[in-house]
Amino acid sequence: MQDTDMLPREEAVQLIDQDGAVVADDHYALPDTASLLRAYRGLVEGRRINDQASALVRQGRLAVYPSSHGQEACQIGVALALAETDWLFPTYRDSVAVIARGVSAADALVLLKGDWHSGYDVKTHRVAPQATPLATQLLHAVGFAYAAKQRGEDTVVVALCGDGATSEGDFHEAMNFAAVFHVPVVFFVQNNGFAISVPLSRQTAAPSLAHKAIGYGMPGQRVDGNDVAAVLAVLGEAVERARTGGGPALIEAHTYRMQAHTNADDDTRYRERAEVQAWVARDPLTRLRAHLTASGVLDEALDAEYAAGAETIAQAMRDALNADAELDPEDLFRFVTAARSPQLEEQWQLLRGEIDRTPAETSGGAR
Amino acid sequence: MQDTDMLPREEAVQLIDQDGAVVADDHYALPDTASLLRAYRGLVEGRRINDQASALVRQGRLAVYPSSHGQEACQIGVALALAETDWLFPTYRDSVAVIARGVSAADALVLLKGDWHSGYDVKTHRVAPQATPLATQLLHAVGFAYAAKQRGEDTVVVALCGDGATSEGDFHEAMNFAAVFHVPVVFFVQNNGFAISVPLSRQTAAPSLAHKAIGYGMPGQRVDGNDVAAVLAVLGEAVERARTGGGPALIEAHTYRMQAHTNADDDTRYRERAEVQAWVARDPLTRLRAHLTASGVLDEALDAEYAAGAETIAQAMRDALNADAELDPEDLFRFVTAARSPQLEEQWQLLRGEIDRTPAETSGGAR
Amino acid sequence: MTIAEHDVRTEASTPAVATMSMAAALNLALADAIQADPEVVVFGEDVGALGGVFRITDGLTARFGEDRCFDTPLAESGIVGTAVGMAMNGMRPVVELQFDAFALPAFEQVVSHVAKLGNRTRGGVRMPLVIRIPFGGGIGGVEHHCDSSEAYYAHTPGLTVVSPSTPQDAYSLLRAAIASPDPVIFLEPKKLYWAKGEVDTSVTAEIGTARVAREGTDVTLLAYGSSVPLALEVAEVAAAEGRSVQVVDVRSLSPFDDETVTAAVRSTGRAVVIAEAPGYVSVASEIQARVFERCFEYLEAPVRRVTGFDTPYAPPKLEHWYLPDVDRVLDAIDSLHWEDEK
Amino acid sequence: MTIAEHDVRTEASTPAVATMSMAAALNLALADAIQADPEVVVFGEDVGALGGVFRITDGLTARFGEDRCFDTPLAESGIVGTAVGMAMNGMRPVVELQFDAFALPAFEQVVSHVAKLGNRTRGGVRMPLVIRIPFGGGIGGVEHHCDSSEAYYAHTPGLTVVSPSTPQDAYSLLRAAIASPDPVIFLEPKKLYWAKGEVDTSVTAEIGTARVAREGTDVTLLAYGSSVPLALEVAEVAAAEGRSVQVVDVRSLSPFDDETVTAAVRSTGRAVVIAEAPGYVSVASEIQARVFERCFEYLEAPVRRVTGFDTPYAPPKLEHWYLPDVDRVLDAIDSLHWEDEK
Ligand SMILES: Cc1ncc(C[n+]2csc(CCOP(=O)(O)OP(=O)(O)O)c2C)c(N)n1
Ligand SMILES: Cc1ncc(C[n+]2csc(CCOP(=O)(O)OP(=O)(O)O)c2C)c(N)n1
Ligand SMILES: [Mg+2]
Ligand SMILES: [Mg+2]
Repeated sequence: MQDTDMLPREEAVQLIDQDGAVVADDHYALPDTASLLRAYRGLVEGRRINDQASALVRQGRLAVYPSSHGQEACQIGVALALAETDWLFPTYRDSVAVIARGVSAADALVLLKGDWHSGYDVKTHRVAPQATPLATQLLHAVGFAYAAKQRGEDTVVVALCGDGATSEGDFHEAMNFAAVFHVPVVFFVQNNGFAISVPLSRQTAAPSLAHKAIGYGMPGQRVDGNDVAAVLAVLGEAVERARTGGGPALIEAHTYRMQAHTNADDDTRYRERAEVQAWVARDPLTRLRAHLTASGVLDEALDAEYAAGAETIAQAMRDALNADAELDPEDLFRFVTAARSPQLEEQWQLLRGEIDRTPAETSGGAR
Repeated sequence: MQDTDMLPREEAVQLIDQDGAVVADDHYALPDTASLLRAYRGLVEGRRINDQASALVRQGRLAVYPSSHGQEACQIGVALALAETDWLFPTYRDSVAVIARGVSAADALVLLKGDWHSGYDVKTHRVAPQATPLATQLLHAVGFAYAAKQRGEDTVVVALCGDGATSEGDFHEAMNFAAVFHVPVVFFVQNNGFAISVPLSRQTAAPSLAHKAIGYGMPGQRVDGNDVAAVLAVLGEAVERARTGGGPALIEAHTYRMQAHTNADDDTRYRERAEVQAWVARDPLTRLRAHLTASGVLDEALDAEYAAGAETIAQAMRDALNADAELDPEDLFRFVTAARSPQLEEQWQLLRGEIDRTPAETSGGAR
Repeated sequence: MTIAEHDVRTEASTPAVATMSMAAALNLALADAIQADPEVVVFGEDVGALGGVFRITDGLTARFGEDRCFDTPLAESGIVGTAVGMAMNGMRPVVELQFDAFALPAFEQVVSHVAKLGNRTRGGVRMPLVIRIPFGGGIGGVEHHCDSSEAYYAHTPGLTVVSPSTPQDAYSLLRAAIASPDPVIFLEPKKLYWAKGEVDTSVTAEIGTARVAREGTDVTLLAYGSSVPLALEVAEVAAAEGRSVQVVDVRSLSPFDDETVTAAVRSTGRAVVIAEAPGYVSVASEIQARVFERCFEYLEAPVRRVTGFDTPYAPPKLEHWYLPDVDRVLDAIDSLHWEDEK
Repeated sequence: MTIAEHDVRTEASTPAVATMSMAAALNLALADAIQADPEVVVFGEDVGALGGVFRITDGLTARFGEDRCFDTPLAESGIVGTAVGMAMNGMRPVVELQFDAFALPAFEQVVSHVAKLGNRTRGGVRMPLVIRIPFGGGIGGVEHHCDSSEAYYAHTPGLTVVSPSTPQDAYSLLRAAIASPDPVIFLEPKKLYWAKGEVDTSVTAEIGTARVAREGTDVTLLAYGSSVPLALEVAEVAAAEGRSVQVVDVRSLSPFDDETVTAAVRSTGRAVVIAEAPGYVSVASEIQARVFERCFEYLEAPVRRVTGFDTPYAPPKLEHWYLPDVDRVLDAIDSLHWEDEK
């Protein structure tokens, strides 16, 4: 590889434009119709999951929800680009990707509901717990991939983070370790223009985030993050290269967070409505719907079928989150270490005594 | 600036080759004779300081000395590239640069002698304390430059670090803050091929360390770090650009640490003697001597004069370090905070009582 | 809700008394400090246009400009490390780190430089910087948003560590912290951000002093931050049961006001320390140990502590079992050998 | 001096008894662990060809190959963060961080992930990793090379923290740490690296247990790491003066062996805690507090502590004034109200 081959293109890769028209590309092929249809279905479901979760926040059933509304092409693209035996290292914003990977919505939302810090079995789904401390999970992904490579497994690990997280030291250390040890990791940055309120111009003065790749000795690429076809193509290539011993890569997806950072945020304080409005036209769902409709593979009946499928997921979310989980306070002490220390046992006995003395009607809820 | 203008050259900039011959360059001009002579004198002194300090370690007068033997062109180049009102942020290995900046050798070596953690007045010399925790000082340099810029001063800050330190998260955060806030800082990396025992190939897979610059949106350049003329030219340009509002830059100097990491290190464990030997021919001193002699500006008399000057510095080092400083144990409590807390006063009284009860003959030394 | 909506903003030049939330008091202290000293700069993540995730810096950028209050790239070591450099060059940075857990990436800078640079340079360089951290739990936050990390800072020589429990102390201690020549870790109990109280901007606070928050004769509760209102609530309940409870707001975790605390505990002969953080190797253990040592001859019973458990902070739905509460403190008080009383 | 020169290397399969330095015992434990379990990997800065700056990993790469012992880029958060990922994927990483102060860049990874991942996943993912840190002072090191940071780790729920004071414990505790399903912070007292003792590789150590290092009846010294030999020296001197001093090597800083410690202090009625770290909010204050609380009725005098001062670690030439020494401990013992003795 020539040095400058590691630099990303001047323009983000786009295969379907915002009106649904195919963009010719001399390197990346448009995914086949079956893949696009599968992706479309994923987008429909992802959008529904986002909107349902936001509604559950308003109803007080979720403590908080960082929505990926507008970023669904990244979320679904990532889930579809991975083989079953691959691993995903997501963040708090990547619930849709986590669910698309097979985790039930109820389990994926345990953290945000407040029942526990993570709610799914990471090994069954090959999805690491959603990380809150920014960029820290990128290193875990590298270590995980290192172990897989040592064992001769062909697992690829995709690590997600946002534009803001690229400023953290751990981003740098993860990129560097990945390149030095040549491990099968793809770093997929969803550049949605903001880190809470802070715009990209305050995160970097670089031509693009993907330009960081050459500084580690890995290829960097930019992709239209609202074009799931392009995401699938670019990510797919990087995943395959990693799988066949080609080492890590950095992909920057240009997208936009259509809603506030979380429900607790007020984005009118830091961005113009006109800017948000401008991104409506670039919506990942509508452009793929236009493309598939024009191609004749999607009709109203099929679209309705997908919508119904999404509604089933939404219904399951409502059911799961409207039910109060039975929580056991002893759980506080169960998992701190493999064996409970005498100190922790003593503390549990203290709490247990208190619980025993608490009138039954209040013992399950807040005191 | 075009994006790719931020990439360094394929080959490090060299203006005088290892035999003393001038290398034509279409961008960088050879510094004038007076500057080269001044640099040569600096190299002679720098080499003498390194060797004297190493001798003082063997004599037990210094606890430890990380020598820059072989790296003197970087050390002297940095000191000469700065205006008096500029600031230097050095590491443990940069004692020669610190001394070349005007700090007395005795003061510069207080840390390594073990009398205190730093021995010079940073404000008088505009030299930050030599930093031990790697890459941390790069951020201080950025903050310092930020404050200078805010005040409208034309101070430039040069921050030093090694190849190993570029792997630290703080390197990344410093580069990024510098670029985003467009502050007058030049990062000067002395790539001497090793971080203690770890070779460059274990630090990075990048085409060069200077290739990291574009990922922050600042220019990167590579220079032959054993060619003081090239160091002066490349660093001089970056310093002037920073001074005139052009923002930060990253310069990677290719050099070699001719001795072990410190006297406590055993470099035979991790590198071949042949490799070390190969670098003798690239010595920064001999090539400049050859060049200046050939140009007729340096003769034996002048060389002897410089050697005598260097010997004076060495003598001052011996005098200073052979004298035992009067140390006051109360100093332990004097500078922790501006005002001494009651707790610290209580602890000092405890120690003071012990000292008062210690037989006079042992109270100054080790118990 | 924005602080501007509270309408409490006051010009620094006019000392004033008003009722306001702790958040508003902190905002006012920052504004007054910016106005009083041209070297004061406020920065961090989201402190500009957004006004901070807790709105403590609300309106500062609009009022004083980007030069005085601004957003940085998302990197905590970067924030603290650049603050160190600015302080070396004469500024007085006041940085916000978003939550306790997100201050951890800056830990090396804090321990190896912020705490030590003054000592390293024999006072040649001072570090007049303030690191503000919204701290503690009790707000139903998810993992990493409710930790209490005062022990890490209080253990580190060279750092001053304070935590207010009232709007008045929030204002006065923050002004004192910004004016201090030394680095101050300023811990803001999130749970109390919206609790209101009177603030007199002419009142100054002295770092290093505790405050007797309630007089009492039977037992002394030693607390700080969000545990102070808890202690006061306990005192009310205990009073109804006929026990006179003294409450001391420790306030300054380092340096520590031994004089006030020792006198208080000697006067009652019994003490309970309350803190949210896990108790093991904590500020609570330190207070317990030093009170034991200094009041040994005066104690009717062992000093007890009521703290968070030695577990990671609980998820929101289990938080109420994790945090010290009135009953747990009352139980601790009950255990203080009252049977020996005549 | 290399460990190979000590010629103490033993095949893991053959239990053996030999006299060796603590450094050699640690090296042997690593070699035996690598041999015993294919998932054990050792990495860090300079641990490969160089064998570590203290030569603890001497010869491991040569003997077992780069796959089992290797150098990483120079980035501590990177080292710990990748170790977390490896542990998630079934490996048992044993990482070396070069000095206490250089472990600080990894603090966020340690606190937010290493300590919490097992809890976060309800035990679904365990973190069987060991972080080795050459720790403490007394070796004339310059700034940042002599700190004692056990308080930071011991305060953090989820971490196991141990420190050996003998070659035997160095061997046995390191093997136990590597075998543990939980993350262990393994603190190696630099000052004791070259002190020799007998090592029996068949002896196992149980994390969480203290060890009575010397019997005595008048007063109990509670110590760990390099303070243990100091305590034993004090006991010798005191014995000559007619005082019988018991010494307990706490060894496991978290979890803590209350049973052994409480029984010991109750048996003598007097106690002094010794540690090098600054005393404020420290492991020493924790021990002092819990001994006070648990032995209150048995104490003849307040429990004292002798620790490092609450200042940055001293420069080499002033180190001898900074560190706890025999006289300072004897003074503390003398203050334990002996006048009340009949
Ligand atoms: C180390 C750390 N610092 C701060 C935070 C608080 N925080 C949570 S999300 C966020 C913004 C992240 O922005 P970005 O990486 O762009 O991701 P996005 O939220 O846009 O998906 C911040 C500052 C955190 N979680 N971790
Ligand atoms: C944060 C941190 N980690 C580890 C060390 C220990 N250490 C001191 S020098 C060194 C190697 C540095 O290599 P490099 O940056 O290339 O500088 P050089 O010594 O070659 O000049 C290491 C690992 C340190 N000082 N700081
Ligand atoms: Mg973002
Ligand atoms: Mg180097």
